[in-house]
Amino acid sequence: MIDIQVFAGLKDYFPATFNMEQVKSVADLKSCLEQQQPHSANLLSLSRFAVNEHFVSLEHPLNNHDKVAILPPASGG
Amino acid sequence: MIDIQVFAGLKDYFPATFNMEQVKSVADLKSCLEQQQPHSANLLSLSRFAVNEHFVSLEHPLNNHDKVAILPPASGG
Amino acid sequence: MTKSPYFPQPAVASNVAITTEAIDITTLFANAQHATAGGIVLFSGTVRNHHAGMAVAYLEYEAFEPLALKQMQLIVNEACSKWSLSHAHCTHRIGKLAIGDSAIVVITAHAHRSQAYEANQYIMDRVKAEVPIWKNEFFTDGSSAWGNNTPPINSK
Amino acid sequence: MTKSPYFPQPAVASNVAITTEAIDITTLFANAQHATAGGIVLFSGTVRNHHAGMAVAYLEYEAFEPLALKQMQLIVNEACSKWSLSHAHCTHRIGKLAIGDSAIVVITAHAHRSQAYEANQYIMDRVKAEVPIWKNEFFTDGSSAWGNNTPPINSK
Repeated sequence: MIDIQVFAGLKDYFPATFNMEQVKSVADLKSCLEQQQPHSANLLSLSRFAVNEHFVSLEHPLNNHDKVAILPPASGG
Repeated sequence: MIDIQVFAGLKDYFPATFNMEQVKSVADLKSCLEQQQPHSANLLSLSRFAVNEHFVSLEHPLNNHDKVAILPPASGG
Repeated sequence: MTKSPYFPQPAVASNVAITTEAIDITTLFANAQHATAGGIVLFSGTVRNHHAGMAVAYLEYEAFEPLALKQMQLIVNEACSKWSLSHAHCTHRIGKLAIGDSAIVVITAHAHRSQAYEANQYIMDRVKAEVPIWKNEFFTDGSSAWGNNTPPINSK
Repeated sequence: MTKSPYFPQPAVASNVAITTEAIDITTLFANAQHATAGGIVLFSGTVRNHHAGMAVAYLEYEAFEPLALKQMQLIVNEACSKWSLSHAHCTHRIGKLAIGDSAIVVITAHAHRSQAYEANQYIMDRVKAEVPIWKNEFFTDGSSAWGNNTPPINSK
């Protein structure tokens, strides 16, 4: 099971935290989410992904108990 | 009589305040001072002149009771 | 770079912070006032009362704190070595902020002022672009919008 | 440019100052924190403990005050209109200053940060070049030198 946390505008489409099974990679997770919420595709494509508090690329494999954070474009400052 | 006030490094050559008679212009004053203290010539040539709290050019005429300030290059900040 | 013993340098870990409290500019400035600094630049980004023509009532910032702190520290460290700064600091405030509150303070100190200005802008530019912190603007008409989002979907 | 009634703008005359007291950065910053400002840049020029390889004990600044204030006001006014700043301020301290003291503080506020940085540097550059204020550095070896002077004559 993978723990997922989304931030900012992504919370318009997904719960702030949820979990998923049977996702093999970040790319896999991303396309699952796009299928669930097609309108989120644009914001997802602009977002960065972190696994266990490190930025990762879409190719990054996901393992059981991984914690994924999906980070829309920053708007701090 | 003209009142003269000098600042910063010019005080190595002249009293902080003094007065002079018979100087007709700022240029006239400058060359009098250079003759009094030849080593001051370089610093005088870098300095600006103010008469009655306004910056003036060398051509500016001097009248009785004028207050002249001689201002070496700024080094504040 | 040598430091005067009278002005001990803060530990590197204190160079960045995320807080829900008001940013204490006086203390942060005093920390930067090392003996070797010739110029200190302090930037404060404050909550504006308008955005894109709409009146802002208040803001809420949220952060993914562990990564935000890591990335802020990385940016500050890179600025420190790029310009040999004598001091650099970045604090971002999160939670609910009112008009006029400081959301972010960046401080840079260098023997020469142009480097202090340049490094300060560098840190600000990178923090805004790279650090996972987001603002949610709440307008006086009751609507709200996440910063940098696709606008049409976002205005609820 | 409209101002929030909650943040009254200081009178123009208070935008520049020359003082023999320690510069109160906290108050100056608070004055700049108008509701319309998005970015506030505060520069502080502090007395360094070294100059041209020599250890500085303390400094003394002197000013031709009436013209210095006039010129500071002119520079600040020109920056305000050039960048449409929501706030600008410059205070220069004179008299005897110790290592680490602020000799000058320049504050600029603008809706957008790049203008606040740019205007701040503009004011600093012009104040250093144009305002009749001079520093006299007293070194730990007992010698002293006026800033910007011809060095050989000046070291007594």
